[in-house]
Amino acid sequence: MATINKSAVQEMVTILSNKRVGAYHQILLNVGDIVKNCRPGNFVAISVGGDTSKMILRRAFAISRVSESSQYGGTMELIVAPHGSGSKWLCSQAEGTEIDVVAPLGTAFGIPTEPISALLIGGGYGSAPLFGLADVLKSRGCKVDMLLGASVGSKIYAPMEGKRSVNSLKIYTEDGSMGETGRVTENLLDIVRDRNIDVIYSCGPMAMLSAITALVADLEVIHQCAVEESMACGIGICMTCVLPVRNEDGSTSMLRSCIDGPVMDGSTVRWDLVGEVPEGTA
Amino acid sequence: MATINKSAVQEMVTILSNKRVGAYHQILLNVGDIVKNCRPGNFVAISVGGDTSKMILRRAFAISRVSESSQYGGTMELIVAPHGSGSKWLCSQAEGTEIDVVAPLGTAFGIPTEPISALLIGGGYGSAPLFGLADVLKSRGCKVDMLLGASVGSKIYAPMEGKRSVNSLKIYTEDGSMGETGRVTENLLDIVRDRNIDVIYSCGPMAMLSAITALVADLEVIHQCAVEESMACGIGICMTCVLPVRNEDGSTSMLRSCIDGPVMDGSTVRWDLVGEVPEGTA
Amino acid sequence: MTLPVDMSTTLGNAWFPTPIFTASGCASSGKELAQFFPLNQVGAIVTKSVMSKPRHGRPTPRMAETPSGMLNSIGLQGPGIDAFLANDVPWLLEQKARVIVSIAGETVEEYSTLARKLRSVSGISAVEVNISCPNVENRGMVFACDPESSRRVIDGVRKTIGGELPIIAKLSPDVTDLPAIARGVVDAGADGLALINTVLGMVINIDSMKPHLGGKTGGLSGPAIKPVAVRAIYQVHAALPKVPILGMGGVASGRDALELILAGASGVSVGTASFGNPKALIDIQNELRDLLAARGFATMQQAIGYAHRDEA
Amino acid sequence: MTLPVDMSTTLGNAWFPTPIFTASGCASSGKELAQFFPLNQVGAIVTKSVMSKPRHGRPTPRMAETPSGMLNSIGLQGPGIDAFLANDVPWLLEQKARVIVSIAGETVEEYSTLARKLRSVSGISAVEVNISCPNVENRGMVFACDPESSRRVIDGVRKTIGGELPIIAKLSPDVTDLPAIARGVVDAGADGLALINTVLGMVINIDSMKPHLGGKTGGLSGPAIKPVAVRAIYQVHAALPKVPILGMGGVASGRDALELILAGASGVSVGTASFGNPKALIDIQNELRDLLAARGFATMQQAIGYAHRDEA
Ligand SMILES: Cc1cc2nc3c(=O)[nH]c(=O)nc-3n(C[C@H](O)[C@H](O)[C@H](O)COP(=O)(O)OP(=O)(O)OC[C@H]3O[C@@H](n4cnc5c(N)ncnc54)[C@H](O)[C@@H]3O)c2cc1C
Ligand SMILES: Cc1cc2nc3c(=O)[nH]c(=O)nc-3n(C[C@H](O)[C@H](O)[C@H](O)COP(=O)(O)OP(=O)(O)OC[C@H]3O[C@@H](n4cnc5c(N)ncnc54)[C@H](O)[C@@H]3O)c2cc1C
Ligand SMILES: Cc1cc2nc3c(=O)[nH]c(=O)nc-3n(C[C@H](O)[C@H](O)[C@H](O)COP(=O)(O)O)c2cc1C
Ligand SMILES: Cc1cc2nc3c(=O)[nH]c(=O)nc-3n(C[C@H](O)[C@H](O)[C@H](O)COP(=O)(O)O)c2cc1C
Ligand code: FES
Ligand code: FES
Repeated sequence: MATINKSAVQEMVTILSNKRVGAYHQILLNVGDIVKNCRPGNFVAISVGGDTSKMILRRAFAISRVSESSQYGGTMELIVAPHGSGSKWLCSQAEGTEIDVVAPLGTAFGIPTEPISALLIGGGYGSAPLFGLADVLKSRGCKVDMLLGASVGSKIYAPMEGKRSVNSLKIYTEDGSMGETGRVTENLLDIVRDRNIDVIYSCGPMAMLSAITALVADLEVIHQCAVEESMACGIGICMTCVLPVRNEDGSTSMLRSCIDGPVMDGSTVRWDLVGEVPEGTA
Repeated sequence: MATINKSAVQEMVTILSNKRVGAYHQILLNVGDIVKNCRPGNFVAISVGGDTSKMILRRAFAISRVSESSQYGGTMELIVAPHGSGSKWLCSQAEGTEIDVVAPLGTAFGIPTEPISALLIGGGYGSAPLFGLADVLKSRGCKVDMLLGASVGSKIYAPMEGKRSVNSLKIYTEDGSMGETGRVTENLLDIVRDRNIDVIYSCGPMAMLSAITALVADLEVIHQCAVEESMACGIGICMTCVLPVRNEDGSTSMLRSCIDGPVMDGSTVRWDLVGEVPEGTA
Repeated sequence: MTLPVDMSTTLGNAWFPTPIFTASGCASSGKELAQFFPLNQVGAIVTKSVMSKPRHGRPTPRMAETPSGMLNSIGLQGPGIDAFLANDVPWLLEQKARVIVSIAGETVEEYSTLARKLRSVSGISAVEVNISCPNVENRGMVFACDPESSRRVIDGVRKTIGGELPIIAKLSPDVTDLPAIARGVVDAGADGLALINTVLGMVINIDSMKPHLGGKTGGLSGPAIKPVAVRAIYQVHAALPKVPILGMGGVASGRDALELILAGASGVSVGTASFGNPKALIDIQNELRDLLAARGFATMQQAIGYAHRDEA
Repeated sequence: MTLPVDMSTTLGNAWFPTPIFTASGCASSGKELAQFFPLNQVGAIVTKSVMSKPRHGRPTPRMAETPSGMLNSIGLQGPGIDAFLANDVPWLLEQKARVIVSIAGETVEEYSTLARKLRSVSGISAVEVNISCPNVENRGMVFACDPESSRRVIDGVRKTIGGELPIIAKLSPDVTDLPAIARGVVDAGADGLALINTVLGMVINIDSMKPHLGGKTGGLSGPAIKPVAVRAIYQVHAALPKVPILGMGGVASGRDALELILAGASGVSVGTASFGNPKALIDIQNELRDLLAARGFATMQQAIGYAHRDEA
């Protein structure tokens, strides 16, 4: 019956491990059959604070990668930044704790049917879903280059095994503590041209996504970005997470980034109107 | 400077052990020097639910017993019934967890200077502070008899080592699953007369305290009871925990059971007016 | 095992198999929840308030979490009544869900226009009139905050819609005298009352040091406001014992639903709780049934307003 | 290390070294908290509202915990103004605490009587007039819910007390138009406003299936109502930018206090938070100082109403 949230389920799942990795926590969950429906770009929504919590809303996290072959059945990995009280609570949960998840949610990165050249750009924990995506692209014969950026080196998430799935990896930090000094957008145009990039996949802060969109506006390249808006429900029922998106007829709609996103076509997002309301009627 | 809550402090203390005992949890806390000021009858107020809790008020628990000689420095024992979400949370906390306590609070049982005959009456977890009290009375040469009652046997708290400090112990349960069938008030008058009881110390449900007061109203016996009213603050600042108490001049005052109690002289409490408001002005 | 409880309820002449409904604006138009439970298993789907024209709503951020609650400032984003009636209502009826359509307007006239369009739609169970909207003809004062405006809206809807469809007037708690507003809309023809809409609130972002929401103020919902909802329902049920109330505000468990019913609610809408638990309605409904059974109620309706039983 | 911040504030002609005060009814008359911190280290002790006669208050149960909040129904139990002035005020002044005396009455006349008694007391910093009390001369309607009654109370107090002592009128949020009530009491002579008193609520005990509180309804306080407090303060500061506001409602951290200050509060009362944490005032004060320093404020007063800086 359902046409939206089609394969989403709500389940209690167990934390298999919780490790600090730089500024983040790498959290591995035993999610069983849920993995079957997870695609790179999808996210999970997690209840935080336990039974007596004053936090009534779920927190959204990108699915970093899933695996069906592990000894535990299906596992799912999250990369969580301890930001406010909810994510800090999650980061402090021990192995063996049961947590309440709804997954998978949202749109996924489009996977090309031909072996294209892809550039994956991640900002901060935004790199999390890109390694799983790289695996899939690689398996389809794509060329996969990756740019990662963050303010400081500890906020670059680039696991060893992940690096294996990419042809090249370039790291930027604003303070120069890792890789080159600067931002991922620094030499973006050159890279896109030199490497004949067909598709850019990006995930990270909204300002980064917007900057990438602006830089490549005049190129032929496709830009699929995973946006991040405050979400109250994650399943399309509250209308809090909307973004202004240009329709084919030139008008603008406020689309829900939880069900029409998080992965969107960057060129259709009206970045200039984020936080404002389009003129005229919807 | 302080004249009220005189030796109370707020501190983070560690749970040394947490064991199920019948229907209750016996929780041992490492409280350091706090024990020096704890007297039988005092209580502690504990924050529940952790940092992200929707429960904003502390929960009150009688201090069951304290010990200065243990390997950990001062320890304090609580007997906690998993009742609602706060007490259940406390009962589910593991060894090693730090909890936030304010202690000691409230009045203590009056300790006679002469070796009198005392009858200690406990209902349910109300027996908790009576064993510590029995120790003290014993050390002053008093004769200590004890009556414990509860609805069912699993709600009788009567630890082995505790039994050693009493001359006699009689148990009543309403369903007859332990000891005699009935209530602690069953043969109370006979016991008081036969054993020449000078002072009754009681702790348990308000209905029990009220029934005891009524039964002994015409006797010479003193009745010190530890009352239990809903408390928002436990330190005398909110006025939620009041009980109608008869003043010497015959008028009635609404006294705070957290600072003028929990131990009160049963004969001064106007049990008939609990839950009502006295006529006339205060 | 618990005894079977007859969970059915009525609001005006509309019958529902259970008293647990979605809350307007907290279930969109139903499709999104259908993955989590069959929509026909709950009392009714109350759809997001719809206006006569499509609408973008307010700028983001549109939400802020608060202790045991949240603020929202959606600004009634929606497709407009025509698209809504063409797409959403038929789909819901196909699912055999019972449908309560919530309407909102900026003028008394707009409400009447909306009512006229609903009049010809068959299959819907009731109309909820959300009058917690700024009245553009009266300095933006919320209709529900002014007895006269409230009354005029309901009067217009009643006259336009005819006598068939039950009209439920949804009131705001942000008023000095709620029973007076309630009495006014009942006199004007409301068959029932929906209590309560959100409580006006604000969060200031201490980093930007400005109001956090794009719309500055927002509506507070969730468990934080449950005591306000219970009070409002109790007060209004005491004043108007014969008028059915659809209660809402912070219901997140069967215990909460029971509280509202004992206070006087004939039905209970579940809003914010669905954000934290997509199956909240089903869980609440099951827990409520057990609680009623444990208390010896053979029918849910016996529990409505039961907390008033010893009143003078 | 953070830079020193000048934390001082004023309400009318009264000066306070810090903006963190107790809230009336949440610190009794101070003695009980003195074990936890020296009372002179906070801005002021606002004492429990006192009436002209001793009073028993309402029956128990007087409280119910709610999600992130609590209801209370104390009913202004207290010793009466004479005993209070004889025993409590001198003790507080001995501690070098700054004292704001809160008064409450059942008639306009009772407020004036109380003001007359205060007039002769030296050493107190201000009087807070709690007008969230039922007016026995007007069908028990709460003074603060009626513009005319509110105004008359403050007018009476102003005339009786003379021009010296700052008068802070404490308002209820349970009204349709808070700025209008605020304007009325300021016109009548209030030097400042205290916002907000508790929000009217109810809890039904699902075991007894009756209202849980002895007084049936109670006042909702604690973090649950903070968004309502911020909104109220923001609204009133926007309407009356020159009138100092003593803000309160759910403040439990320095961040919360900062939110109220940014919204427009010149001082912040901490109520319910002290029940959970007897040292709450000190913790909040320290955290607030650090937050102000981190944001580059040299004085707390620069932050007052800062969230309004881009308003038209
Ligand atoms: C689709 C999506 C994918 C995400 N993926 C990741 C990820 O892989 N790793 C990661 O560390 N974080 C991710 N985030 C951000 C993460 O959701 C927030 O950091 C988290 O919600 C903050 O909650 P908090 O309680 O710690 O912070 P608080 O600031 O206390 O949260 C208060 C409220 O604001 C919301 N909120 C605050 N910050 C954000 C934010 N940046 N985005 C959305 N909502 C926010 C919270 O959900 C909560 O409702 C993602 C967000 C979205 C929408
Ligand atoms: C002086 C004193 C000593 C006590 N000693 C013990 C003890 O040794 N062992 C023990 O198991 N319990 C004891 N209690 C009772 C204990 O405080 C309550 O069981 C506990 O507060 C319930 O909290 P909850 O969150 O589990 O229940 P909930 O019902 O969810 O609590 C909701 C609110 O009501 C209050 N409340 C509920 N029941 C009681 C109650 N019986 N007494 C006071 N407040 C209540 C809570 O504090 C809380 O604020 C004592 C109470 C008092 C006042
Ligand atoms: C995000 C959101 C959107 C809402 N939109 C509407 C709406 O369109 N129309 C309406 O009448 N009420 C709306 N409400 C109010 C709810 O229907 C409900 O009255 C209120 O949230 C209290 O219930 P709750 O605490 O269960 O959410 C909305 C509430 C929320 C949280
Ligand atoms: C138990 C209790 C008693 C109160 N008594 C009074 C009072 O006597 N006078 C008054 O003006 N406000 C009284 N209040 C209201 C508080 O002063 C304050 O306005 C309100 O609780 C909101 O602040 P908070 O959330 O920090 O508690 C009382 C509040 C509580 C919780
Ligand atoms: S988060 Fe609720 S609609 Fe997207
Ligand atoms: S519990 Fe607050 S005064 Fe006793």
